[in-house]
Amino acid sequence: MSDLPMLPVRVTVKAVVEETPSVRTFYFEPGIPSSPGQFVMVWVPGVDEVPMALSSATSITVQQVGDATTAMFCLKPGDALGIRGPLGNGFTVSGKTLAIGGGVGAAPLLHLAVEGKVSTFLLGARTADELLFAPVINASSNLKIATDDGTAGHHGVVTDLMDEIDLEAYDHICVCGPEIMMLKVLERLHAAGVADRGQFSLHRYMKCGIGVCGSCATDPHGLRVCRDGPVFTGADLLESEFGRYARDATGSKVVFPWAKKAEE
Amino acid sequence: MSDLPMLPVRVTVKAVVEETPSVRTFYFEPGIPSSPGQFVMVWVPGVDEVPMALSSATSITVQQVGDATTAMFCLKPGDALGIRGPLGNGFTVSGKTLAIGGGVGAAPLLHLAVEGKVSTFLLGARTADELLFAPVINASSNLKIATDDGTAGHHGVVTDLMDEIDLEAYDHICVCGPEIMMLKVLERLHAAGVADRGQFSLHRYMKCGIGVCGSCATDPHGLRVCRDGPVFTGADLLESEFGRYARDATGSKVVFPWAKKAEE
Amino acid sequence: MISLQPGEITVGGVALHNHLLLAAGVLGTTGASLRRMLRLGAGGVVTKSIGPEPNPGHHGPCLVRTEGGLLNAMGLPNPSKEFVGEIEPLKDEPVVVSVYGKDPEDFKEVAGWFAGTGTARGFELNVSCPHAAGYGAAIGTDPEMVLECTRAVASHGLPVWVKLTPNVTDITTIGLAAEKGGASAIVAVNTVRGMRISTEMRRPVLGYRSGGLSGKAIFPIAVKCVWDLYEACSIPIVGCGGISTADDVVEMMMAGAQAVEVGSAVIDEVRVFEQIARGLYAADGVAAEEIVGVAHRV
Amino acid sequence: MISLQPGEITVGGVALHNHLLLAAGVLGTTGASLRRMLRLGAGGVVTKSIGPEPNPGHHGPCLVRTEGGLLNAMGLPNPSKEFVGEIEPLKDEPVVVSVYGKDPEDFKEVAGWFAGTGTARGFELNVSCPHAAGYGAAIGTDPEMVLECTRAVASHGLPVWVKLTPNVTDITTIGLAAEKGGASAIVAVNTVRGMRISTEMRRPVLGYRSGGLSGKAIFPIAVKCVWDLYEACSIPIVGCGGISTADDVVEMMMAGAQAVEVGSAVIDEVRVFEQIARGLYAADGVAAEEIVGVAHRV
Ligand SMILES: Cc1cc2nc3c(=O)[nH]c(=O)nc-3n(C[C@H](O)[C@H](O)[C@H](O)COP(=O)(O)OP(=O)(O)OC[C@H]3O[C@@H](n4cnc5c(N)ncnc54)[C@H](O)[C@@H]3O)c2cc1C
Ligand SMILES: Cc1cc2nc3c(=O)[nH]c(=O)nc-3n(C[C@H](O)[C@H](O)[C@H](O)COP(=O)(O)OP(=O)(O)OC[C@H]3O[C@@H](n4cnc5c(N)ncnc54)[C@H](O)[C@@H]3O)c2cc1C
Ligand SMILES: Cc1cc2nc3c(=O)[nH]c(=O)nc-3n(C[C@H](O)[C@H](O)[C@H](O)COP(=O)(O)O)c2cc1C
Ligand SMILES: Cc1cc2nc3c(=O)[nH]c(=O)nc-3n(C[C@H](O)[C@H](O)[C@H](O)COP(=O)(O)O)c2cc1C
Ligand code: FES
Ligand code: FES
Repeated sequence: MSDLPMLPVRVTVKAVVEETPSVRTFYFEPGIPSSPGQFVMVWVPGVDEVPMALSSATSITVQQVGDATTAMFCLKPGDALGIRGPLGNGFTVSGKTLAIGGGVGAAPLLHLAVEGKVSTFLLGARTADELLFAPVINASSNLKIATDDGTAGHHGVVTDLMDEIDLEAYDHICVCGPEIMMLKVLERLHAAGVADRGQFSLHRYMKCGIGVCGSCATDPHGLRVCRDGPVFTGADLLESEFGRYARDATGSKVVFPWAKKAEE
Repeated sequence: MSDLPMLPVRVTVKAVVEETPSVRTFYFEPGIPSSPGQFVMVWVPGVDEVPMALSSATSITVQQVGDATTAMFCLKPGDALGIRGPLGNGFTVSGKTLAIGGGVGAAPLLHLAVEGKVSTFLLGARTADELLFAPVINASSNLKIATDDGTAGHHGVVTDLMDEIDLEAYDHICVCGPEIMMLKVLERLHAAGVADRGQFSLHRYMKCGIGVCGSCATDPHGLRVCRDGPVFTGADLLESEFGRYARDATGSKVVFPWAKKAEE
Repeated sequence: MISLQPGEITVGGVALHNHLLLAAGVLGTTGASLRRMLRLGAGGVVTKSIGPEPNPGHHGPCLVRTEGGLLNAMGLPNPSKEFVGEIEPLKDEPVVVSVYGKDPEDFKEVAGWFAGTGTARGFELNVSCPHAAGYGAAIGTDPEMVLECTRAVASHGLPVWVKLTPNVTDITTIGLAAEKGGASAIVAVNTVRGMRISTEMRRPVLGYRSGGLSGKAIFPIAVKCVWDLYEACSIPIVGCGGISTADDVVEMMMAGAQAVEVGSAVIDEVRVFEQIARGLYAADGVAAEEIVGVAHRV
Repeated sequence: MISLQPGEITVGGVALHNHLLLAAGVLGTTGASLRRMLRLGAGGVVTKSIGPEPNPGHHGPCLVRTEGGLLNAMGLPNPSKEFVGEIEPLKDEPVVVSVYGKDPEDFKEVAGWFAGTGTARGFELNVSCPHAAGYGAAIGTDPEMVLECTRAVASHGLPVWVKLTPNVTDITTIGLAAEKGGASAIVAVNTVRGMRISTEMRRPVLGYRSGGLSGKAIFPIAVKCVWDLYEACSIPIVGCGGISTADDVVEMMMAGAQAVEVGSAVIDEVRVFEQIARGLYAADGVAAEEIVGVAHRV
């Protein structure tokens, strides 16, 4: 455990970049030596501590959804955050890698792409304005875009882009995005018989971030997203709770809307 | 502090050797990797814990003087003791070394001699029966003996033997024995201008043995015999409490009988 | 090193696969997590403490590592009654349900959900959590309250373990109250009151400000509590606090514990139960009775 | 890291060279040892606790290292009245004399020896040692007794610091009693009750069986006690327990301490005061007032 963080370390916000109307990247110092896919617990003093992927060793990219993220949106350069990390296992890649990102899920994949480890990157968003990091990703990998409304790239969802891809040609397929999107990707990988090449970065409710409290335990094997993940292989996720339900802060199951019928 | 011992380690008595009517050597296992002059705190369960020099890595040589040592004298092979150690600094020698030992003070010097580090060994006792380790010492160094009653070697005290010795010829002069004897040795070294070559192993009341409680602190510099010693150079001891008084378990000064007049 | 005989045992009325239970609140929020710990060698598991209403717990940070320990203020997050379904698949396993509440009625009600469905082999009363105003230690420092809560839950007819806080002047008064209330065992101890401040942020690091210290740092404190309770009480004691090795288990037993709970040590290794068991059990080991409390008899 | 202004200060009526005192009972049994610690950078020293009669203390083992801490049951060895002569040569130094006894009369008598000779700048009342039957914590768990002992010693007209035990249900009740009795400061905390058993020997490892835990392991416990006392009391607080770095000092101050005592950390390095001071003080540092209790004001 000696490599697990102790008290949060104070970092100073150096720059805030408005990526889209609801997503901002916060650059901070000092950086957190880490590998792509690892995350940190971000302490917003007086508010809460929440998990965030590192979009680089010196940044997190945040979508505003509630209390803590709204408080972060008030941060200016010079303000402080507490960081515990790096945490979790990150992506393990070698050879040829396909990345598939949707929404703010592009953050950990950006980290991977910037390190030159992504051959092809499928990036999705609702609309052109919400596409994250497209220019930067384009500089280091073969970028393909999809938007729901067709304002950029393919008109449709990011999984559509997989039609043009020879999945067999990739050693690793790294995926992060809304759970419904990741579920669709997993279904395609499974159908193509390459679920084991998929590396999916999961979001689950986290409290301790270091594998003790059990908040992030998943069914049916009790694997902890914070410590045994957040990256799991597609094979691990088949026949798991993935795509069906998650848990809230109380530990109660929250069934995803699209899965409601099946669970009843 | 990571090299300081934690809880006592249990050792098993393997053999008990009656060296003299009032001194026994207890051989135990496992041994305590150590250098000559280091000591251990010996826990006699239900009685007390007392400091003892290691007469070898696997033995202590004990004079019966009170509760704990009397309890030790009841120990048989197979019995257990608790050991915290090795503790303290031990002797630091190189080149040519003279050892001067009196009574049970021969114990740490034996450890040194057996390692082949003593050229000349002056050994004293009250009477021939109480000479410790003479055959063993004789095998590894040039042994000279003195007894108060003349039953062996020179008839007189061990310091008399120093008359025949060219102190200047020795790089180190290691001394252990009754404080009165060590005081006489120090006076001679001082007179000869070689007090700094003297290494004296002191006995003082010890409780913690690891430099925290202060029981063994000496005047006037507050040096701790357990941690800064037990071996001090003759130069360190000049103008100290050495040879004048020590302290008991309460921390009260106990003036040595021979020093009583001077202290009043 | 002393070894123990392997095999099933019964402690405080609960049958267990071995002497090592998972402590409450550690990897115990879901049925699957509890099952994982059983598969990884726990002889029994204590669930996250369940209360009368669903509770999201305190704001973060909820848990930080400190020198030789963990400091947490989770704030008793739990899904309340929904948890019954969570552990239904574990009906055949040694599951002790940890319960909390603000008064004897709360305790009785919550325990009743489980007693009624056969999902609990016994209950552990959390009257000792140091970071939940009005709950936990707020109750566990009052002998009369402890007695009443114990009695209320005991009325369900299942074994009741009462888990004590070390944050009292004299833990034996609380242990005796539990005994008088009909407890089958005492669990000692819950976390020790503690706090850390981030000097960089100039504020307490936990969202709740103060919390409870666990892990190796508190092991000597827990041993002393077990020792004192063994001297004062006659019901079995389950030792808890800072245990991470087979030798720690033996030490707790010599202080008077018949079994132990292990929590924070999962941070080093989720397979801690297997690890401990490997060092603790041997076919030619002694019966636990031979060492329980033995340090009192010298 | 925050730095403090160097220089003389006054805390609880006692003038000190800096914010770092040597804690009672650690390298404090002789005048020479106390002087050494002052020379090595202590801003003030607290003596070994002195009682009404010479006391050899408990049988050994008296002190063992444990995970992140020390466990001791010295048993208050001290030479009693003879100690006056011991510290006479330190008359010009910031020496606080620690005193213990079984009742207010004992406390008053012992303090009187020092008050009469000008050898004490102030007194620290040890009503908190956990391993001395009838003394220490036996008194410090009773608010009325603490009040009376404080009042008795305060009658000598010198500052009185009262050192508290963390081994109570609510430390603020004892802090308030000290304040009411006329204390100039509260020292928090003494050691935490603890025990270790040698599994090899099948018996408690300390001669006295149980003892007090100190060192890094108890730092979060001490911070919490200081925090609670700062909320409840108005007299200055001196923090003690597990402090070993400049950052620990700042943390204690943010919890509410105006100065600190350092004990067990001498085991790592007898020059610990110099080490801490090197990290703590800077010419452009802030005044301590700017950080004392600051973590309460967020
Ligand atoms: C490993 C991991 C990596 C993540 N990376 C990113 C990222 O790079 N960018 C990003 O914008 N978001 C990321 N998230 C999601 C992010 O943690 C939540 O959006 C954030 O916690 C919301 O906090 P809030 O207080 O603003 O929302 P709240 O008002 O508290 O709740 C809104 C929703 O956010 C989620 N949430 C709240 N608290 C937590 C928590 N402690 N743990 C997990 N989810 C929580 C829940 O689904 C909740 O319903 C990540 C989550 C995980 C587990
Ligand atoms: C570094 C060191 C090395 C020593 N090496 C040896 C050795 O090799 N062989 C040997 O026989 N003796 C040695 N001694 C002395 C030995 O520690 C005492 O003889 C022993 O402690 C006596 O214990 P007791 O209970 O039998 O005596 P007690 O009845 O307790 O007292 C008798 C006398 O023994 C001394 N003594 C008692 N307890 C202690 C204590 N905790 N620390 C120091 N002195 C104490 C005191 O002078 C006391 O007056 C050494 C002492 C020190 C400090
Ligand atoms: C993250 C965490 C959550 C805990 N939750 C509970 C709880 O819900 N109920 C309870 O009785 N004890 C709870 N505890 C206390 C533990 O069960 C245990 O008593 C304590 O941690 C000491 O044991 P350990 O040192 O082995 O962890 C919790 C401890 C931790 C670290
Ligand atoms: C060996 C030892 C002896 C002690 N003796 C005393 C004492 O005589 N009086 C007292 O008030 N506290 C005594 N204490 C407690 C310390 O003064 C201090 O309160 C405690 O050790 C916590 O601080 P630390 O962690 O910095 O050591 C002693 C502690 C130790 C380790
Ligand atoms: S968040 Fe606590 S175990 Fe994962
Ligand atoms: S015996 Fe404790 S300091 Fe030497």
